[in-house]
Amino acid sequence: MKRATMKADEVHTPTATIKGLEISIGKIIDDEWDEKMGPTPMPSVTDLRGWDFRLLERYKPFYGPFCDSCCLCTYGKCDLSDGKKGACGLGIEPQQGRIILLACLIGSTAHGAHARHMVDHFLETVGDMDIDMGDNVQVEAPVTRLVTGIRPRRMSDFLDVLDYGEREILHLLSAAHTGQEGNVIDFESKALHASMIDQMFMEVADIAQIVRYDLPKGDPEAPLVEIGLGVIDRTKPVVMCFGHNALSATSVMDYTNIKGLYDSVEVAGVCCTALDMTRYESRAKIAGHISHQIKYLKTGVADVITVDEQCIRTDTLELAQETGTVVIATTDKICYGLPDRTHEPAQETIDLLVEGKLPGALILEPEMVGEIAVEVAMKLHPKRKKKRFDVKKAASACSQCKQCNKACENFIDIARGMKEAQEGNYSYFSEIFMRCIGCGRCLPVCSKNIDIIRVMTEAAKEKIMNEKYKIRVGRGPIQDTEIRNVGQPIVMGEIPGVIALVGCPNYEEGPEEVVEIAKTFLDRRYIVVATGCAAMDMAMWKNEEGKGLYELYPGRFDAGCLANVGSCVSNAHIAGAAIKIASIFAHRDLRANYEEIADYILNRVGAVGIAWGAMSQKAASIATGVNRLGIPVIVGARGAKYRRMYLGRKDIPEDWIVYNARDGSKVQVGPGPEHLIYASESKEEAIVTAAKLCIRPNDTSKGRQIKLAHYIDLHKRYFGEYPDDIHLYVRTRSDIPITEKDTIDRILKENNWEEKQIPDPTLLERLVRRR
Amino acid sequence: MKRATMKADEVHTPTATIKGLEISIGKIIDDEWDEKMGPTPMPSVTDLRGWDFRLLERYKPFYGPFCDSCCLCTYGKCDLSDGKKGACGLGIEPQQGRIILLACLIGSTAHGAHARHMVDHFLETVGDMDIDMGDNVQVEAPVTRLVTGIRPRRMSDFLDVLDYGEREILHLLSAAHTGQEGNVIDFESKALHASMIDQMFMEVADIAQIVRYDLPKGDPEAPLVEIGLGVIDRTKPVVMCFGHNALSATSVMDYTNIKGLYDSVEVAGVCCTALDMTRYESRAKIAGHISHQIKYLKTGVADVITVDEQCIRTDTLELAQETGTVVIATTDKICYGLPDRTHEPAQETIDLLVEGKLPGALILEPEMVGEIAVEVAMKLHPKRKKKRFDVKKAASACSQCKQCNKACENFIDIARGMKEAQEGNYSYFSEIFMRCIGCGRCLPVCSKNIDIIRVMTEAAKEKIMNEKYKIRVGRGPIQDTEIRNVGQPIVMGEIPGVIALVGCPNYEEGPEEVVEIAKTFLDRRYIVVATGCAAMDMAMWKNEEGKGLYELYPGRFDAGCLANVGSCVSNAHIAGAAIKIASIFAHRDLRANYEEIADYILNRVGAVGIAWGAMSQKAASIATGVNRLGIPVIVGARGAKYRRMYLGRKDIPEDWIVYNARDGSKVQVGPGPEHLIYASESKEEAIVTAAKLCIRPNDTSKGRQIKLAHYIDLHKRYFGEYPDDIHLYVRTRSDIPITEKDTIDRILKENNWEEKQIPDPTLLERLVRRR
Amino acid sequence: MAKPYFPGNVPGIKMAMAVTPEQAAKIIKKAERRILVAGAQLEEVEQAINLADGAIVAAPDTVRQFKEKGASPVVMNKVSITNLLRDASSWKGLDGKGSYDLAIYMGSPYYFESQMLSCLKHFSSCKTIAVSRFYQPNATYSFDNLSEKKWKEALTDLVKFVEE
Amino acid sequence: MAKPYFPGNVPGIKMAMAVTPEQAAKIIKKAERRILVAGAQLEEVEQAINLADGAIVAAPDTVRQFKEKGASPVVMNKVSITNLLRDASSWKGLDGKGSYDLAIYMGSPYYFESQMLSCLKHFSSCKTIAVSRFYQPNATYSFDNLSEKKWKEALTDLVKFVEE
Ligand code: SF4
Ligand code: SF4
Ligand code: SF4
Ligand code: SF4
Ligand code: SF4
Ligand code: SF4
Ligand code: SF4
Ligand code: SF4
Repeated sequence: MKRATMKADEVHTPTATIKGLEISIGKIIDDEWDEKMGPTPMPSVTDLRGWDFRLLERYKPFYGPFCDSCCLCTYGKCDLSDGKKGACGLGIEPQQGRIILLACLIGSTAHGAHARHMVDHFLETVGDMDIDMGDNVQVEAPVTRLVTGIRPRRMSDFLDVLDYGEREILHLLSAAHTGQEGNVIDFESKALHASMIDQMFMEVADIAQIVRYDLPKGDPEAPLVEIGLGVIDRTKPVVMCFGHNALSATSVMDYTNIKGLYDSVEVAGVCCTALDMTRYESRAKIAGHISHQIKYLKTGVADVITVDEQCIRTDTLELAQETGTVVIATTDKICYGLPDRTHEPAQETIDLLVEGKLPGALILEPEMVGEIAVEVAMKLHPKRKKKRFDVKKAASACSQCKQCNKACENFIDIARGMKEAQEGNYSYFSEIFMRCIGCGRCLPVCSKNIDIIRVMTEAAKEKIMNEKYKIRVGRGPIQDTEIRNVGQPIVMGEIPGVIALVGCPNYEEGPEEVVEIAKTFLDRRYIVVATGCAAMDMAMWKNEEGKGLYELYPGRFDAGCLANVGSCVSNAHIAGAAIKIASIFAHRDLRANYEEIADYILNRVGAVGIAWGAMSQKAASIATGVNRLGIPVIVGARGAKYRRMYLGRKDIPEDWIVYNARDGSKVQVGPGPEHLIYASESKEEAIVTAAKLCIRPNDTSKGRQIKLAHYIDLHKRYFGEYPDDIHLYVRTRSDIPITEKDTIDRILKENNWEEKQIPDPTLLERLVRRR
Repeated sequence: MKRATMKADEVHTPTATIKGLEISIGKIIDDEWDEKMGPTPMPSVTDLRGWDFRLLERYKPFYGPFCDSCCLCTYGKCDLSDGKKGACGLGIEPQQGRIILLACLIGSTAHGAHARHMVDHFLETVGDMDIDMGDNVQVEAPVTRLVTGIRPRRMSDFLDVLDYGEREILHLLSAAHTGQEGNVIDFESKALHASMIDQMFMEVADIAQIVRYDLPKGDPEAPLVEIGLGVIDRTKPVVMCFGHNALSATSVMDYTNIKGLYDSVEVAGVCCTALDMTRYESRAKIAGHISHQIKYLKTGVADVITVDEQCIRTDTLELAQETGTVVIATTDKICYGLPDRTHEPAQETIDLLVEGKLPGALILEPEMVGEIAVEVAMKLHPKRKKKRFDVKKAASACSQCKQCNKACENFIDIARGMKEAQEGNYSYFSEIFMRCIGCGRCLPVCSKNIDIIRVMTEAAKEKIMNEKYKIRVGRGPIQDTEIRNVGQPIVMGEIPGVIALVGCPNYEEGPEEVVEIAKTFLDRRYIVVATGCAAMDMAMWKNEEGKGLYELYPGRFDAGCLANVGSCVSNAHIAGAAIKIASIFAHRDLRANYEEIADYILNRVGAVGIAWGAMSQKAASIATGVNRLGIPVIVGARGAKYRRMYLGRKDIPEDWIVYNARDGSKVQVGPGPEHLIYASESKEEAIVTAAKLCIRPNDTSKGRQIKLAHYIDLHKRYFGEYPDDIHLYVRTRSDIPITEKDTIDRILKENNWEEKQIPDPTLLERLVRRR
Repeated sequence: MAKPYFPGNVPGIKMAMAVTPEQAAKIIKKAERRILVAGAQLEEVEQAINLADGAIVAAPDTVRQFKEKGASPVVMNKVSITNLLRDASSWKGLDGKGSYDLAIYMGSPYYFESQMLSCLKHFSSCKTIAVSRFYQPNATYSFDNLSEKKWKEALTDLVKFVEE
Repeated sequence: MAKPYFPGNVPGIKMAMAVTPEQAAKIIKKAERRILVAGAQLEEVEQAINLADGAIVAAPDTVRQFKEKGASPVVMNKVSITNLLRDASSWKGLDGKGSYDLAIYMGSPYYFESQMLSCLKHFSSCKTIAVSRFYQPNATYSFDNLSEKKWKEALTDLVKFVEE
């Protein structure tokens, strides 16, 4: 409330020396929204602390530090091992909280800066626009409404939202200074706050681009487009756009389109920029995600690469120079030391780049990028000498020292591949190709200085050529009507759960695990949603008839459907869907009512996120953001390197007590969901656990039966056994899946099971209706 | 410019459900300021990149990494040793730039959050106020004017300034995400930007509190107040305020004052909160800085400690509990897991604290803190049992294992002290007491679990009791009139330099080195200014007549004077003074004209910062901020742990070429200033180098003579020799100090010296008046 | 001194003591109550059973194999058991009879196990010994990095010494 | 293995080889062009002179002592000389005759010297040897942590071996 009242005295105005400026005060957004303001509009760092403490009392942070030291100030390095404290008094546990806070802040600001860049740019270049997400999406910005209490109707309404977010970031980052917060739970509460802000930032970013570029507005039948390492026709000039902010990529597509060049120039994207490009223009191609950047760079496929922001190899310029690819940097996030040519004539820049007088340029005006990128590609393409790369010869230098193997965290047997390649046998390299995450760590350790990635990629060339799949274009938000249809079955448990496959590709086994996870749940009629790199990897499979998941399963938000929501920032729509279930289906007040909605989701909405290869700080804040909202997340084994999980203790019954909102009594509801975020050692464990994490205290008996049936069935299928915690999830006999009745009866008896009440569950005492 | 135009379409309004709200659009800040808008109002991350690149071409970053790894994402830990790159492509050098960026951002946000907290709070509680810094300060916010182009007239004008700063922080922090910036100089440019924003944040914070609390407005005769470890009368109830944001401390002082309790309650501060307290109320006492926190905590001197923010031992609550001191946390930065009692009745909270039912409380409403803190102290004081601590007995447990000695980075021979203490001899502990930085690292390693700090402090008690000195209250900004008086002699070089002693106390030798540095320059009629911990330590000395520096030297901004500007945020006034020299004395356009002013300062204003014990991220951003403005900084040996310096190469003549603004010719001007930031191994080196760093290309011959004379004299005094680079600083024969003529003639001959031109120096080609 | 298998994985200050099978056996036998924690990738089920002193926690993925060989492990993923072990002071063990003073870790992805061991290193009184193929710096004791063949032998030796 | 004197000061991956005076002497004698870099706290001026092969850089604080003992060092603070050495490929040395392949560091505050050595470790081809009392992990080679007495002896031995 503090924030809201504050704004009353404040009118922002231009610093009015700008020539010819007309000060036209557009509209005063008075309150057309009839929903009453909830308790926490634009919550401060401490406003939701109570909720966080309640969550973290149950889901205690678990830390596996990466480092025994702290190196953040010149009192350090401090030795934090064996319980020692740093010179500022900080112990290793709060230090982990501090590291997590920093990670979540970095993640949050990545999306926030993206959102800010877009909104500012759109307002500047096209002026204000109505936020119209189509007839099927009336609740157009659920996260923003929930967090800020603002219902954005115009693009400019986002300015207040962003200002608020930026203010919170300021406060939060300052808490990481030496000699600030000292309590680990308070650090985590701040991380949760940073990550909630991230959800809001993502929503603003995605809505802004949807509105500006008329991207699909929750279209379940968004078109299918090409994806894969084989989609690029190398005989044509190639422009590739790397990154996560499609502003400059749209200019590449516009130029290509306007000049009628789509037949003669290949325009492809890598990472989320690629996903967003296809939302704009289905002739754009998705060439893959972060794992493949180095492979494209090493083989020099692109004539021009544009880089915008986030998750782009930081040595892109250096690698591009190896093959004469030109690099155009397009935002302040990535400048690579390149000369700023924004204010120079485009033609001059084009000439300098084509003539090789500059290896690249910084062009900060997105609208300029298209012409320069496409023209340079067309002029450069015929000039670039494509030296044939002799794989066998390169491989023949290998001395089988196996230094490379030791560097590879994916345990790829590079030495074996080299040996086979020496004999012209490329099957191993082809086979493991998709398992290579492109980290490049094998390169510097090679005792023979072999360009391993190049060898591997050229060896796998034939396979790569065939790597062509279909992905459904990111649809954007979930429609209100879809929510109305599935709200009841989700909350009652009849749709067993919503599985969101999101995040980066930092895993050992390549796309196949993600595909299997998705398919398992699709076939069991869970709702599956996807974003980002996960949405891409999920496409990288075909059945015998040559059909992929996106072709086999409809794009709706419904049981047995696979909805590609879009890029990283589209993740907000997944949180948004959960919020809309509470709001549209259950008619809970949405506006500035964070705690109640999160409580609702935690206790009722069986949604689970799986970020199987989560790598980035963004993934950390995305996961932590949905955690605050009551949605559990599973990360892969490598996710343990985030250093923190939120773990429940199913062996402590008191940890699972809720209020019964009907009468205020305290009821033990069993460990559902068991954890808020945890790293799973194996794909099998992740699948089984995801099914379990869909269990929520509010499940009807019918719903619980279904959920338990899946859980038990999956457990048996993967592990050949019944799980050992069934008794914890059976509240009354009617919860027991009929097909398993006898066994479960036995299990219940063995465990001295007693019947429990099914309450109207809440963690918030104030929601109790009467005592 | 982009930012400025943007604002035109943007009108912020309340989310208008607030009851009874009157929308009164106060004033549209149209342009009453007749100075024309400069080229870079509210510069974006890239707008000043050209300037940064120019600076860093000459002053190349030098890195001494603290760690061979990067641990910032789950691709890691990455091994960056031996030139290897991380999985994202980042090498160790840009990684250092990234770490520096993070440090500067953390520092900058600490001040930004402080400023935002104050401005929001003041607007909310007292409404808008005129920014009136008194008749002698017409250019009231030079940094803000310079950076944003805004001339703030009312407190609410700061809202735009803060919004801008927060936006930049957002963009900058996002650049630290995995796969963003890849170039080390671009990372540094971003760090410089973050740190420029910090200067602005500090200025806002300090002006806000000056205006709100009517603190001294540039008063050279601000009162002298008590400082020292002996100032507290332990027989009375004691409230100590730790931190850097005096909001809640003012409420403690107000309550004490209103209730007429100043005779019966001790109100003292530690760190910058203490400095700011005395600016508000000269009956408040300064108990010392961060080094002494643990000593106060261990001996339980305070009945109540309030903590606000920054540089406060993070284990304060834990340590306070050892002695039954109550802790009141007062901001979102530091919550210590304490229950939020902001919305509970004060009396109830007081009772709970006095009865020991709570070890502390979180009170987020500053106005509530005074009553609770003072009442609890008064009630608790008689109840607290002061167990006599038997020093001899405690020390007698010591086995002389010397583990403690190995932990002490200040090489204090604790074991020796223990041995002597066993015999009742406390002289060693008393002697080294001020050298102990209170890091507490000796504590956990003691094989006999001796409470070393307690022993040391109790042993030094007698000495401590006498530690009472005088410090001049922080005066705030430099007056325009003072600038008018000293502008010419500074720019011409006749006042040999401005030495700013700032920052933290992370040094080996205690206050005496800072005292010596200050005194050396004062006696040579440099202008000496001070802030923060350095301003405090400078007070901790007396001459034979019992007079300290603040008593011996006047508080003006003038030759041979010592101006205590104030707390950390008051540092902005030092940068502000340099800016005002360019603006008021030299009539350079100030408004949004960053590059030109920085160029002016770099080439003309012989100011040098010395942060002898710089420890914090704030110190990093403060130093980096003045670096962008062309002011060099010297840190102590421990400052090498910041990992980065900006070093000039005096052996490369081409690095020292400037444009002559008169005709556009390029002139070699010699290495002045030689470095932008560097760590000095010894106090002697620092003194001599500071004198040298005052040399600027624009010095008149008379000025150069004076500066050289000091440099040579100090070099001889400390090192017994002539410096070996005199010939580089003699441009024409008239630069030669007359007293040294013969020797220098010889030196010049030996070095084949040739006469050089004295240009009107600038690094900015566009400032060349004609060709 | 032993180096982490992935060179980046240096925790800094406190690193496991690298032990031979003989030394490892002594450490294991000296423990008052030990627990064997087997991960999802475990193949050496028999050796695991032989190293254990009854208390075995197996990842669900491998339970079948344990049972086939006559053991009856508690089924739990490694995160959960590590979470219990970090609470060494209050958790009463699989049998409710008290805490463990040594946990034998094996059978998980290297980097994953490293984080689990780091948790216990910092937050538990329970010591750990890692007997997988690669040196785990975050354990209290660990085998050094070994070739596949050498490691198999080491494991066999270890079992032999423990059973002696 | 040697441990940094301040336990926090573990750089992680690449740590100096701890050497005895004899080994140190071999390394020093094997160098093609060595430079001795003496810090502001140096007391062992004579040994420093004897370790050097002509090329001495002394912090201004100690130049007098060097001259008194007949040496003529170049006067430079440690930051500046380190800054030149990191540019090993292009800086032509004190005498303009070429770069150095070994720098002997001594006589500075521990943490300060550590950062200087770290710079060269990462950014220079010039190897470093630290012969102060405490183990410097960021050097290429370093004495181990020694007592005052042992260190004095080590330094004497080192000079002897170098002169042999
Ligand atoms: S922030 Fe604290 S723990 Fe970290 S280096 Fe500084 S004093 Fe040590
Ligand atoms: S680039 Fe691929 S093969 Fe090389 S280390 Fe990384 S994952 Fe392994
Ligand atoms: S490191 Fe190089 S030479 Fe050694 S096995 Fe690998 S590819 Fe072959
Ligand atoms: S999913 Fe992860 S790796 Fe992929 S683009 Fe998003 S943050 Fe980057
Ligand atoms: S926290 Fe990271 S950067 Fe710091 S010392 Fe540890 S591994 Fe190195
Ligand atoms: S940010 Fe880059 S260098 Fe750092 S851990 Fe991640 S991949 Fe490695
Ligand atoms: S607290 Fe004082 S004596 Fe103890 S280690 Fe720190 S500086 Fe040394
Ligand atoms: S560590 Fe403790 S016992 Fe050992 S010398 Fe120091 S004070 Fe004495």
